[in-house]
Amino acid sequence: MFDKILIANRGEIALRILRAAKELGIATVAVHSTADADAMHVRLADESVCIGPPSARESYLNIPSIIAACEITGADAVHPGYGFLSENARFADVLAHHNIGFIGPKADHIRVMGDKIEAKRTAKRLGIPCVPGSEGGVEDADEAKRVAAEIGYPVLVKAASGGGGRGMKVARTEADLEQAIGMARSEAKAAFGDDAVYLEKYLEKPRHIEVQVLGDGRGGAVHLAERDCSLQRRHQKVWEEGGSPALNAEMRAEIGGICASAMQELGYLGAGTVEFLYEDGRFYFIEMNTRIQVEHPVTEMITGIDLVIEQIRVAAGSPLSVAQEDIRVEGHAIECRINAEHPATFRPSPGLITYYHPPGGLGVRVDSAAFQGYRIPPNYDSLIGKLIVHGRTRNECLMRLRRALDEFVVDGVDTTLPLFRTLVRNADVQNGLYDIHWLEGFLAQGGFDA
Amino acid sequence: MFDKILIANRGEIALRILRAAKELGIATVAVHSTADADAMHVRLADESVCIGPPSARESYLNIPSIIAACEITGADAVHPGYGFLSENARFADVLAHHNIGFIGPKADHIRVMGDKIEAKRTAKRLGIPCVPGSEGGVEDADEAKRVAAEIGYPVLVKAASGGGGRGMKVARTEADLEQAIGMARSEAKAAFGDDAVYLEKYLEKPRHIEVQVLGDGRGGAVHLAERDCSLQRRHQKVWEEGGSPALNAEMRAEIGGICASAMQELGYLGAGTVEFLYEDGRFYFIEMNTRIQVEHPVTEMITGIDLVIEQIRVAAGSPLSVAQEDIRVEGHAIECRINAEHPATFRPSPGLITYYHPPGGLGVRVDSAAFQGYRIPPNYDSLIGKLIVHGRTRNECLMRLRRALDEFVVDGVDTTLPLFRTLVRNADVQNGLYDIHWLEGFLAQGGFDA
Amino acid sequence: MPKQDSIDPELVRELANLVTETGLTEIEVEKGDLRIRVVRRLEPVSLQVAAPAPMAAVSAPAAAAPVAGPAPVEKGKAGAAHPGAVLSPMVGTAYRRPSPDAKVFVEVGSQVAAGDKLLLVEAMKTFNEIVAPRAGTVTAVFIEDGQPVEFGEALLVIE
Amino acid sequence: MPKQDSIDPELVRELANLVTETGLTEIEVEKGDLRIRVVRRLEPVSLQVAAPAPMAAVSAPAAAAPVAGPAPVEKGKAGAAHPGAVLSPMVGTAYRRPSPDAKVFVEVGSQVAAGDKLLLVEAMKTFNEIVAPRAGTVTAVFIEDGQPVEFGEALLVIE
Repeated sequence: MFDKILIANRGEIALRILRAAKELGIATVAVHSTADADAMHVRLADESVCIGPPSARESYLNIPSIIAACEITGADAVHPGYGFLSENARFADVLAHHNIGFIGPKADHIRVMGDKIEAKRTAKRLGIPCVPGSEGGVEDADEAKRVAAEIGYPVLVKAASGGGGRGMKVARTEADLEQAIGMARSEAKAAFGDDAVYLEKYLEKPRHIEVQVLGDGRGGAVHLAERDCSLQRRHQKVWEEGGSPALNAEMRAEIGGICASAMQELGYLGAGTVEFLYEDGRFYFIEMNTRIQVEHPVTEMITGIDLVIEQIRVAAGSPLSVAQEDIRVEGHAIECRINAEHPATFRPSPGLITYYHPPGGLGVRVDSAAFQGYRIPPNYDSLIGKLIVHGRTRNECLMRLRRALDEFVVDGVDTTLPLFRTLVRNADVQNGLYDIHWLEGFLAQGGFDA
Repeated sequence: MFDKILIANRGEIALRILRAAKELGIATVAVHSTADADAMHVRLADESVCIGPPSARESYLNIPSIIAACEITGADAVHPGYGFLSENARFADVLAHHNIGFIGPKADHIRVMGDKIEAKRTAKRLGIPCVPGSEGGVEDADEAKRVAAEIGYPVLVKAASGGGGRGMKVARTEADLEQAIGMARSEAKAAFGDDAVYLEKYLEKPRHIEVQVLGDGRGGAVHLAERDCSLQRRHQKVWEEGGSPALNAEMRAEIGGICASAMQELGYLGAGTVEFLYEDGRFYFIEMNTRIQVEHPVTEMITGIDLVIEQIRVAAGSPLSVAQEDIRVEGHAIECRINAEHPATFRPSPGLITYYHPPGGLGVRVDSAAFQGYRIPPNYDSLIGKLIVHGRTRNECLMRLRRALDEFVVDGVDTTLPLFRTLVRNADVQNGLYDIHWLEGFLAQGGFDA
Repeated sequence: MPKQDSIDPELVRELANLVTETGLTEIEVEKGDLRIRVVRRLEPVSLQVAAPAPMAAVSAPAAAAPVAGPAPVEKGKAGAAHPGAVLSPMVGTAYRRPSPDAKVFVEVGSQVAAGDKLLLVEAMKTFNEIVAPRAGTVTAVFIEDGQPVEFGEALLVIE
Repeated sequence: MPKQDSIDPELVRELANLVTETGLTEIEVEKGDLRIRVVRRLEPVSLQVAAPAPMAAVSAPAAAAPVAGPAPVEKGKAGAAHPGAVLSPMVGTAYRRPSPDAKVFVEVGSQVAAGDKLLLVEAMKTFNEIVAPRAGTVTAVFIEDGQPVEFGEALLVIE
């Protein structure tokens, strides 16, 4: 096992990693920018090293500084958290070169999953369901019709060289198809100088469902059920829960089993998340995140398994502490991301927290690096904490979440707490009837007025 | 179900009850003395009523005031918490007379269990193991020897009219017995004018183990395993855990089953605790508490069952939400009672909390009515909160407790936190090797020096 | 249309908004013979921030609370601060008349002698007489007939 | 359309930004008959309460921390407060001599010209020269040979 872990991150995840290390009896080194000198994880760490100015590029993303901090403290492993260097394969290589452990996957797997095309190819090879499409470009309307009939309408015509939504058209019926191809081609030609297009199944109201996996790097791997992260705003997850209100135990076991087998075949090491769009009972691979995720506590609450401790264990060469048959989903959990943002305009609200009182009691967990007197720096993202609530049933969980949200006090800065107090009382949310567009629609219709 | 519950208590248990009511969608009324006008549960309750001056006798123990508060608020049930009126059978009667629900057992069962002799007689009748003894007085040395041989040495010779330790002698062997009886008789004669003595099995190093039960009042009852509360100081529990380090699953099921059957036979209603001394694999009934207990969260953490919600359900005539076969002990939990007391002298330390920051993260629960800026009144007990930690194993739980204790900050008043930081690092505590005398011995030997 | 010697509340409001927006604590403007200074002191010490603002209101059922509104304690306390206030010795329902069709015991302006009945507080079907602790004139009555009162709540003032 | 007695909010905002940028607490400007004063008091106290006293020390393994003791940041900051302090531009190990048996680059009393070598900071096996930003006399040296330094830590003082 490692003797001393350097935490190459900040905020709540740095504190989360510190807690896991302490529970394993491993010493901790906090590295921080000058803006984070007073942060909670810096206060609680056994040692701390200032590695640069507020700019993340010159501190949390500065590989030489982090390596130097390892050298002067004698840390024998680095946990990168999420964001920053967590999915930087070169960082993993540099650490390996310096004989410092990387608490994350093998560098090759980071590379594969970091490349959208390569990731999809790998997923397919491993038997993970992907969005069906034309594979390559479609030459003419006849070929397009044949492919579209195969994958089923609606279909999306996409520019091969495309991006940013340009050269993208939806065809809902065969009658629409020819025109859609024509328009996509012209747009693509104009935008990218290349009129090649291909077809993909179009999902109208998908949910975002992701499967948590853990691998030991030697062919052992398990899944820990799914999280439903459909409540998003501008592709940022806002509310995550597990299990998904859309799945039953059989579906959970099936998609979980597929992901676990894929990870076994891959020889995946550490924690990872296989992300899917889900519609009409079918899963479509989007991407795989090769790191711990913000919403990992949802899974911890329903399985009782500490994912960060498992990450550290397997990175040190120990086996996973659980086999698939030991993993049981108990009850339901919901996470709310508490951001220092105006709850209606989402304008960031850095500044001094003048009063802070988190909720307590049965089934309530708060993962936050905030405290009274903490000044949220304007330099980083606005996540100041996560409220995670567990109940024996989804309904118990929702009622508990409601009372916990009502107890939570953060004064001095705007937070998204009022938005969650509205969401937990919304009938669609209560019934689990939402897709990835629901929250933006709700907000656009003035569903929340702060 | 009830529409509005009046919480006839204060401090952390009042907040605990409020949380349960909110999660059931039931409105809450906080009653409080003038000293508690700023308390957390008063702030969070839907309504509050000041019922008297700081003196508990004139407020929290004042039955007419509490009834009047029910009348003016329209509360249809009262939860008494623990202490105060919780085991006052007359209070239960008065509430019944006013057609107000009492969230607690039937008045008769409170009465029976409130009378030591009656309680023991009832326990025996219900098949609960009691301390073996001579039943009545022993006439002469021969009878004493016969009885002692039956129950096994050491035996305790006790004055029939005794109390306060007078007229009490231990006989470790038959050779000691005659002299012990003689001395006990003389002391008893001198102290109480009655030289009648009886014999009881003497326990040298017992543990305090208690079984949590729940009954529906109609013959349905379950047990929720045990808690080990052996770490005590002056008969005050300090550290409670479940399951007991001394029991295995079989022993747990056996003593639990005995208690559940007894409660079924009794037709017990609500939450209760059957308390035992435990030595050399045998249980000896001490008493039964007919209320929720301070340490109930230990049981909630290992079973996932909200005991206060169950209390409310059955008091309203609903069935228990769980059957015995649904109740599974998962992992291990420990509770530390955080008192506003000097950790070495135990001198109470009321006053202003100038900084308060509870720990968070996986498996950590804080039940506390404290907050920054709260002034602990000098009028009541010194319990300001409970830290309850859960882990998959006792070792994981201990490591987690250690890091949680290190995160907990309460400034402005003395607390017992430093004592717990020492206890969690003590080898005997880590090994579970303690009895009801351990903590006092540890303190007497200067094991903790604040 | 500001008169020569009037002040413009809008201007003060604008400065107040600017104080908030800019996070300043003070703005002073002088132009000609006009001088305006707006100040907002920050909480001097964190301790007074001590009162968390629980969000119970959000979840509170709409049912009107029979006790006196959102801040019964404050109300009672405020009245209680008056040196001549007569406080309720118990929680219960206060009545100003001996029976529904009788006259009130006292009203504002009544002269009372020590021991005169002022009102009744009913608790557990028992009517408790509240009598004047001293002679004087009733200068304020805080409660209405049949109103619930808390312990220590100010009922009326005798001066 | 500013009225006679209106004020320009933009001007106030600009002054507020200047207060922030310059770290001042008060700016007063006067021009003709216009006078504007903006003030921002810092939070007077709450920050001092702000520091929870984590008990990490209790659990910290006895292993001596290779970085400089219990409060490296404070130390660096304290030294950094000196106007002539030369700060470490990176985290690493500081060396006062080019090789183990060589003389130190500078010591207290040394006269240096701008560009003179002061020390080396090694990170990832690379030695980075720290040179004098200006001419002067070395009046203090805060670090020892081979000592780990943080970003922004004061290395020495040139006056």
